[in-house]
Amino acid sequence: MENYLKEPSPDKQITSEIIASKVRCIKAPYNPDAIIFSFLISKYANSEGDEFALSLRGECPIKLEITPSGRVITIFDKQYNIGQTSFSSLFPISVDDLIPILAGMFSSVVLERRPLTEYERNVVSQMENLGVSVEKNIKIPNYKHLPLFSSLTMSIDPYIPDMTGNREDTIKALDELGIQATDKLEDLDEAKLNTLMMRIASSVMKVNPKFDRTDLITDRVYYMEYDTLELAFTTLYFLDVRGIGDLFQLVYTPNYAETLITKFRDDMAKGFKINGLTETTQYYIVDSTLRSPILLQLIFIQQGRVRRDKPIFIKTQEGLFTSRYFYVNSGKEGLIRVEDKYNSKD
Amino acid sequence: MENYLKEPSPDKQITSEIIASKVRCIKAPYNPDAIIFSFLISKYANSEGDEFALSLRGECPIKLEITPSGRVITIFDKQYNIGQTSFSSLFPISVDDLIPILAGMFSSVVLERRPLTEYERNVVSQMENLGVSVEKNIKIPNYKHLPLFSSLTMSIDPYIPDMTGNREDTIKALDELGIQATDKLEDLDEAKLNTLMMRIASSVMKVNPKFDRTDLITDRVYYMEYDTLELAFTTLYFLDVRGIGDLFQLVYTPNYAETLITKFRDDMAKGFKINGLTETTQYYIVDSTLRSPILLQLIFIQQGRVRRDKPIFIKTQEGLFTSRYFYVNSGKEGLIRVEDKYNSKD
Amino acid sequence: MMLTKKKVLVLDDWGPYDNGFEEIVLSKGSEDEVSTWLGIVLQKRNVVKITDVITIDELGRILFQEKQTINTPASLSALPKDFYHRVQLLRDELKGKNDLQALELLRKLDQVVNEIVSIRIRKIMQLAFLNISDESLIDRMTNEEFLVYKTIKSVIERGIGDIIGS
Amino acid sequence: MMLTKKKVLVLDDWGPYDNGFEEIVLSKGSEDEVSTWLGIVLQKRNVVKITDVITIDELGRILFQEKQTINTPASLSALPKDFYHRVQLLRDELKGKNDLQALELLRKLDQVVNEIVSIRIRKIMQLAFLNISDESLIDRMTNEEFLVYKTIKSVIERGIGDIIGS
Amino acid sequence: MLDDLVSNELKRDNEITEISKDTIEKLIQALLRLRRKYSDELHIEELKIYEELAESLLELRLEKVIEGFEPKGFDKDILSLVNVMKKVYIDYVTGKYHTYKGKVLCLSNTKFSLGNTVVEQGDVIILPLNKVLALITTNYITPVEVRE
Amino acid sequence: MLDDLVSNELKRDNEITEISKDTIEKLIQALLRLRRKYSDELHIEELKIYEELAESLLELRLEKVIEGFEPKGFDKDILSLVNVMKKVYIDYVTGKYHTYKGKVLCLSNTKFSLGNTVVEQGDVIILPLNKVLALITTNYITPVEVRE
Repeated sequence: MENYLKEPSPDKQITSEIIASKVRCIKAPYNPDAIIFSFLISKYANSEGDEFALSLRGECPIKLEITPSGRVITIFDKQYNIGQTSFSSLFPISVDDLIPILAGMFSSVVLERRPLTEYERNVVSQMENLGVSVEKNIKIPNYKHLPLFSSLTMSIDPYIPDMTGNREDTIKALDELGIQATDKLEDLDEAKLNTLMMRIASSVMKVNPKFDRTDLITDRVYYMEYDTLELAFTTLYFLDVRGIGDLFQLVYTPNYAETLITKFRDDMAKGFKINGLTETTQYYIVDSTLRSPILLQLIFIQQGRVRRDKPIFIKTQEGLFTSRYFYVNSGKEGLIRVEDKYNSKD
Repeated sequence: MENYLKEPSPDKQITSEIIASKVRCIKAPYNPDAIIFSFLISKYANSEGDEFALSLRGECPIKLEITPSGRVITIFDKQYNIGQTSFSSLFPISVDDLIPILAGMFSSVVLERRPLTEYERNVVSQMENLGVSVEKNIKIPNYKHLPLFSSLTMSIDPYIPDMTGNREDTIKALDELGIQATDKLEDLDEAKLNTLMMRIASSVMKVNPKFDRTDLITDRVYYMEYDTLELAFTTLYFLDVRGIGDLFQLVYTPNYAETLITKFRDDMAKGFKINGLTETTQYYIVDSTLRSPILLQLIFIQQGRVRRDKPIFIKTQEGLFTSRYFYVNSGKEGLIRVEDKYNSKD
Repeated sequence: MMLTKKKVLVLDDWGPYDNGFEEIVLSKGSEDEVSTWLGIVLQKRNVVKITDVITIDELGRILFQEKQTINTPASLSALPKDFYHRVQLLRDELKGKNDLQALELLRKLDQVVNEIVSIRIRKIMQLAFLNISDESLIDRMTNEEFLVYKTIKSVIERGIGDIIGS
Repeated sequence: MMLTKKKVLVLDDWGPYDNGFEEIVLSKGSEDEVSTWLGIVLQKRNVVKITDVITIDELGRILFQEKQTINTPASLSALPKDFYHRVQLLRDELKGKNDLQALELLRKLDQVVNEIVSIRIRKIMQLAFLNISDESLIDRMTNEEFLVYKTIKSVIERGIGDIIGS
Repeated sequence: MLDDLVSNELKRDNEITEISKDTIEKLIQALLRLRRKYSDELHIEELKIYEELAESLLELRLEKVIEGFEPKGFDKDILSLVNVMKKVYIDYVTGKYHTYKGKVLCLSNTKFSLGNTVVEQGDVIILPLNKVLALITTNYITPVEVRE
Repeated sequence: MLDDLVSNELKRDNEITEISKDTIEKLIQALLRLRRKYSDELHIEELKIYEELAESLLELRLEKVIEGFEPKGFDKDILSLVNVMKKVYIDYVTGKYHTYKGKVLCLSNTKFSLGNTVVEQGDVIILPLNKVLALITTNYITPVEVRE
């Protein structure tokens, strides 16, 4: 793992500088953290009767960029390099914005498969006064409030080949370990917990040989009934399949998170299959019933089978689809139908 | 006088090429002929529900320019140099558009103090079928239908020092020559006509020594009750004091010419004075009750006292004013209040 | 209504006036027609006197007629479309006079008109309620009355039409 | 109106249903309240029976009362705001039955309701005309009737108000 | 003439009268010349009468559009804006747009300027409700809809 | 709740009721979540009821605006568009704009795109009447007025 000690330490002043500038637009990449941060700014910079633009394709004196060497914020002629730290974590902490800030921060962490930066760890610990809790524990969504089978089927990272997206097989596997499907993690004794961890690790290793049992344990951040890992998956998923609308609502009316998470669990409960991955010079084609190109990329990146800078197209009965994350210039939100330039030539 | 024999001979096809291009805008200078031609184009290029832009400050694939070497029309990447010939004379002749075409053509002729180009002469003779008549006669507005005193007070070019803008003095002068104020030109016998011409010429020469009695006779073009000289003064005057609105209406509803000419005569009948001309590095200041910077420029150009490329500001009780013709970037139409940068510094 | 022509007696030469559609010249002593609004303005300036005004006697006759048929809505007597406007003109004239006799007439005028309105509106409400829409009946209403008639008819239809019957 | 609560008898277990404001669960055999629109839908599905419906007997009583005071506009009897809607529900029920007795009742229902409407609208028109706007009177009108009342009042005021009196 | 249009509008109570472009054009051109020529008291009075009649005409026609009659005549397009307004209003009030306190999330359909910003096609804009309506009319924007 | 707003609007006949932003926001946010969560027959039926009520509410309020009552409440700005419409309509019909057959001469107040053209502040534009209204609302243009 890289050395994050040299990370620049950004200043929360950046946010107030942006708001004070009275500029009514932000140029941002189509990235969940950047979008959430922009919407957070708009929520406070945008007074009644005014308009605000999130410029994905145009220009603006305030600019968010994600470069190979880190994130950069430009305010007129001033540039701030904030390194790996997510944009959203720069936003002043308040109860009103806690959920969107966490959604932005952990979308970035999950999407980039990185640990929290020191700055972000600091932010999280400051949030503990407001009810945020941190614990070292297993990296499966919302093990605190969901039955184990449900958590396991929703585990996108790590991707567990015979469990993720597969309710029946997960229940069967738990059964074999003597665990009831409806048990929660807290219901397990030390022995069963160990067996489960072993079982998950060995399963993951089948597709990702570099995986280690210790990778299964990370800092797990909760706020009320929200698990930030589940919140991040939800954010990534709906940005992908529905577009910025859900992120807007999440920022402006944070209790909307509940609606989204419920919908995400419903969608995941239906299960999904990933049947194959083929590569063309311009993009990957995935034959899958999981309709989220971002989550599919996340799954294949773990296995070292795809590159980040090459779009994922999903093959379905109705044709090829991708999302605006991989095709920002389409100008449309949600899943976008695309042409298969290679096969259509036949 | 310059040699106009080498003038390029423009093609009427230019107009149909512009209309066929389906481009819904024209970039044009703030010049009466260019504006009238653009409105004529818009009248035919602009179908129901569509919009049309006359771009004074923006850009457009169709462009009208007035350069020191002549007029240029650009249609995408093609350029047509049409020399001195007015834009409006390129427009296909039809009864519906005769008045605006004549208004455009003669605004150009009067403003530039030039004779008709060969092309324009041709256009005029083609118009004879539709009732346009040409005769060599005295260069004072509408001598056919107006009493002499009225024609003379409206004579901007030539500017007749003791008659132009001065009804009483004109009537007195005519009286001295044994002419009744209400007489028309046609009422005069040869002798009186000669005396009158002498009187005018000698008066003009007081301010313009280069003036010659022969300059008083030119091609005079009439259409129905309209004298193109009077029509040109009217067009220049209202573009100046009211803006493009009147030109729009003249093009779209040509009988509006009647309204405008009546108003022009009313305004001229009130008379005006020109009290002085001062020059600053950036502009001229004229102390006058004639509120048309273009017409004032026309008067002073005859006397060699002003340069064309330097704006005319009018000094009034309410401050300094100019028109959009001299200040296109103001974005306002009609008379525009301006700052006197030199005197206001005191 | 304000553009409706009214007969006037011209008291003084006036014009020409370009009203956008024609040029108006009025010659002293002649009878002529001008738009209502212009008639009113010129009457104030003592240039004309509007002659087709309504009189209190006429109003009395109308009231008598309406009273005789008070319970027969369909017997609405025919009034000119601008009836109420004519009444208004008469009122203005009386008000302008400002003498005792005029004041007395004004009082009487208001009383008669109130009665006429009251009877006619009742009849019109009945007609609307019974959904009678005879062309010749409608022709007998003034503009204002027609508005009342039309509105009541439509509100009854809209409000409860789909309940009764159907 | 469609959001007004209606009493229902629950014929079958149903729910949960999230209506955006609360979660509804109906238990077989219980009495409950649901929005009118939901009651109608669920009644069609035989999940509930709407119980606070109007009966023909009640309608008869209302008609009797209205007839007794036919010439006294101010004696309008009080009806629930959604009276006509309740009538509609009753009609729909009778129509759905499709037997001879129901058809006979339907015929009678329409007759009674027509009479009620006719009398009440006349009274309301009178009230509007006389410009009576007593709060307690207005409370006795249904929504549709109030619309009629309000419109007539305003059209009379707007149309000729500035002529009579003033 | 304009008074006849108003009377007809009043009388015809189950449709919007078909006022032709030519009819209204004649009126407009006459009044336009009147405004251009005169500014005396009497002409101002006359124009006021026309303004009041035009207002009555619009009111009568608008009321019919609101009641659901189909817009027609020279002012068809402008009357139809009421129907656009209805759609936007209903969609807004019943939560069909992503929204918060009068602001609506939209996508730009074209390049246009918004305050000091030039917005490109596909950019995201947060707009107050009344601007949403105006910019839908010009087809500059589309509100982002809430769907299951 | 929305039905109460409609009833109140009906009852109050000499003013537009003051519906607060908070009141309407609660409704919108609830219905927005409903739309996002469900798309079954019953929820569609329920939403239709709300849509009809929203339409009635707008109609009642619009009629009052047309009658001249002052717009207020959460929808003040959108209701006020009717007054803008009135002004533009009256000015147009009574010849206050330079116009010909439904086209109106305007000046641009700002840089914005019009079809394929980018218009600069001060440019001259000829627009159909309904676009004039929309672009006045967004303050992009000003019609050129006829004056003596």
